[in-house]
Amino acid sequence: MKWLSLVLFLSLPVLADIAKPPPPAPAAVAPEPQHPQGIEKVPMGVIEGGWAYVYAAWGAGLLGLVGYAVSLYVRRSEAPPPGAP
Amino acid sequence: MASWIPLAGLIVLVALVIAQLAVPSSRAWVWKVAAGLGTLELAALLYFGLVWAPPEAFMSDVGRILYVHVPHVWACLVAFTINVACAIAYLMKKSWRTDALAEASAEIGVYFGAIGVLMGSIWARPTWGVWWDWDPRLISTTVMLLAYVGYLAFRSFTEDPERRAAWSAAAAILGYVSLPIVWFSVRWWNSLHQVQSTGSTVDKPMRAVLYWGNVTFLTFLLAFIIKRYELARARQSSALELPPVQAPKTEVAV
Amino acid sequence: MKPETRNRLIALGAILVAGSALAWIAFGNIGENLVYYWKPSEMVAQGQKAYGATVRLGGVVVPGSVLFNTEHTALTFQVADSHKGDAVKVTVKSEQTPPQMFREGIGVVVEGAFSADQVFRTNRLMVNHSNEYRAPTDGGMPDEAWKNSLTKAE
Amino acid sequence: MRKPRISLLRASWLVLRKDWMIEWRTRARLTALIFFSLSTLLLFSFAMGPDIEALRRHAPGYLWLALLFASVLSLGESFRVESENQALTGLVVTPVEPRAIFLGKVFGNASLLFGLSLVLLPVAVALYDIDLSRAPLTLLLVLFLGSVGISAPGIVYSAISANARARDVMLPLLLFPVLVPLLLAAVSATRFTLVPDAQDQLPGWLKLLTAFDLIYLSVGFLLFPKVAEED
Repeated sequence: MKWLSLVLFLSLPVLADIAKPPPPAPAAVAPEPQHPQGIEKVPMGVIEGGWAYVYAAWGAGLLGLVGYAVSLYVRRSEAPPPGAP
Repeated sequence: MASWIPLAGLIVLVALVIAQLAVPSSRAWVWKVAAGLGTLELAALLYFGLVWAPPEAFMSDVGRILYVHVPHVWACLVAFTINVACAIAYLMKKSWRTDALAEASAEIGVYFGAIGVLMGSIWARPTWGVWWDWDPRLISTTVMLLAYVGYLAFRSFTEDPERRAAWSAAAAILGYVSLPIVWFSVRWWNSLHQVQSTGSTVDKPMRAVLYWGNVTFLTFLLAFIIKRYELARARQSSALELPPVQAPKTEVAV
Repeated sequence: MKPETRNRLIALGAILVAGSALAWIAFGNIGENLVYYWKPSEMVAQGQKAYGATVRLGGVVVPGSVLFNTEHTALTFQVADSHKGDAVKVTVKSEQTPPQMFREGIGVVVEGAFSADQVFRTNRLMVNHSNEYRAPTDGGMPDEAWKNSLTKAE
Repeated sequence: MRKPRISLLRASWLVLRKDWMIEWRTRARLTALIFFSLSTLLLFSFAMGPDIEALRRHAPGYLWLALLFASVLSLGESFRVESENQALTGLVVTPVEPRAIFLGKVFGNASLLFGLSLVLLPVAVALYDIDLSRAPLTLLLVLFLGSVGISAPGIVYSAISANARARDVMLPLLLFPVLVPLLLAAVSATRFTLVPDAQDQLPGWLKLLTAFDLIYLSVGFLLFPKVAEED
């Protein structure tokens, strides 16, 4: 059960990716996008894509959590057994 | 996500902390609840942060790093604050408990801080255009982490538990001086890093997700600190050759 | 006076000194003049002394001043102190492809050298994002899926 | 605790004088310290090449780094002297307060560093071609404030690390990160006494330096008795 929940939890980012709405492709490549702040003649200004960075950062967070939990688990032999007051 | 949901999570978290501190019989299960709750909250954060939340107006999807970067640094600052509180408490009244908690919070603070800085660097590349820069905020944060790495190294290099406790408490208090510098660096200098966001500078749904992220990682902070604290206590009792299960009578006789 | 009382008083005094020094640096506006980059007006005020040295210039990109040649990645724009119309402006030339966030009106920090022809040449262009995080507000970046989920959730 | 028979300042002065006398009697060590920091300055000059503009611009940084490295040696020595023959225990059990030992040692070390910086300045002029005549008194003030700022946390840390394993590594490991903000303030303040201060930045850095000094002095003043009482 524990492992099943772990697997489910780890697969969440994948699920999230699947569930992600399709990128608004036509608007993103439109030649003159209407700028949210109404500035005219915008050369660029809005990041397109960049999901790799998002996954890298979130992945670092998830890996860190798992890694630190594992390091605590590995060092557990020095700690009292669970349930000890 | 309605804005009261993070608040509810925070209240549950505070209740857990109170239970851990005040109700000895709950100590066997509080960390399990915190770990389980944290996992659930993280799953929700994955959905809210990566799918539900709107992209930022200019950063678009890259702005989603906000929901993990800021909570990590917050957790780091909270951990270091716990650390200095324990150090002051130890110097006022010697107790192995505060010493162990100081050790636990410093290590976890370094962990959260290092990950937070890493995330910030990843975020800086697409937004600022560089991975790293000579920036007061970045430098002062890194230096603060180094101070605590030094603190941890010092702890592991000192054998006498009593001296280690007193000396590392002094080192912790001196090291904490760098934390206000980190906090104020973006205000003192015209830094590349933006100043702290307030409620009014973040749109409502994004703010809710940000607070949710804070609650999530603070919950993990609680679970980690409890387990790391138990480890530190076990090391102490083996170093002092105290019976391992002797909870109430572990104050240092001075 | 008892030694204990005296010790406490000394300790209290030391805490007060530390606390007030901290409050002083935190709220005393000491840092107002500590610069990490120069603003255009500050750099121009330097006159000839500013020429040649590697310095940093920070400000906002003047709307309407951006010229970008994607083929030769030659980017020219003006940096001003603020959005006010009469703010001092400095022309910046960059050979580097700017970050995607670069746009008119945004804050930038550039590293490079100012020369006598009043042009600041840089090879390191950084975008200075504000502390504001806003959802797209109008049809500019439509994300219908998000808007739908928002209406459902409310 | 017995009632102190002599006032705090008087006791601090006695400790300071004792440290000065020890320094004077072991002049060989003092000489070694001077030559160590001189060679640090020379090494910076050699490593950076003949670009005199760059050397002049970075001179404040080199000067403070040389002082910082020297301070690690002098701080380590400061307690090595005491730990021989249990002299620190002797000091602590006398009716001298630990706080007086702290103040005496901080200012002893600060005066040593300040003196060292006075020796280094002419060498820096020769090597880096800096101009000392712009604000000489302010420069002296900056050097003194910086020396105190290095010494105050340094004395606490060296008292701590004198008995730790691998103490030669521990002192810099603990001290350097804490000192970075102070060093930044000291280097910047020094720079603006040597080059034109176009934006009037010097007062800000001086205030920051003073504030750090006050914080480190008072925090160290509070902590030192806790650190020293066990010895």
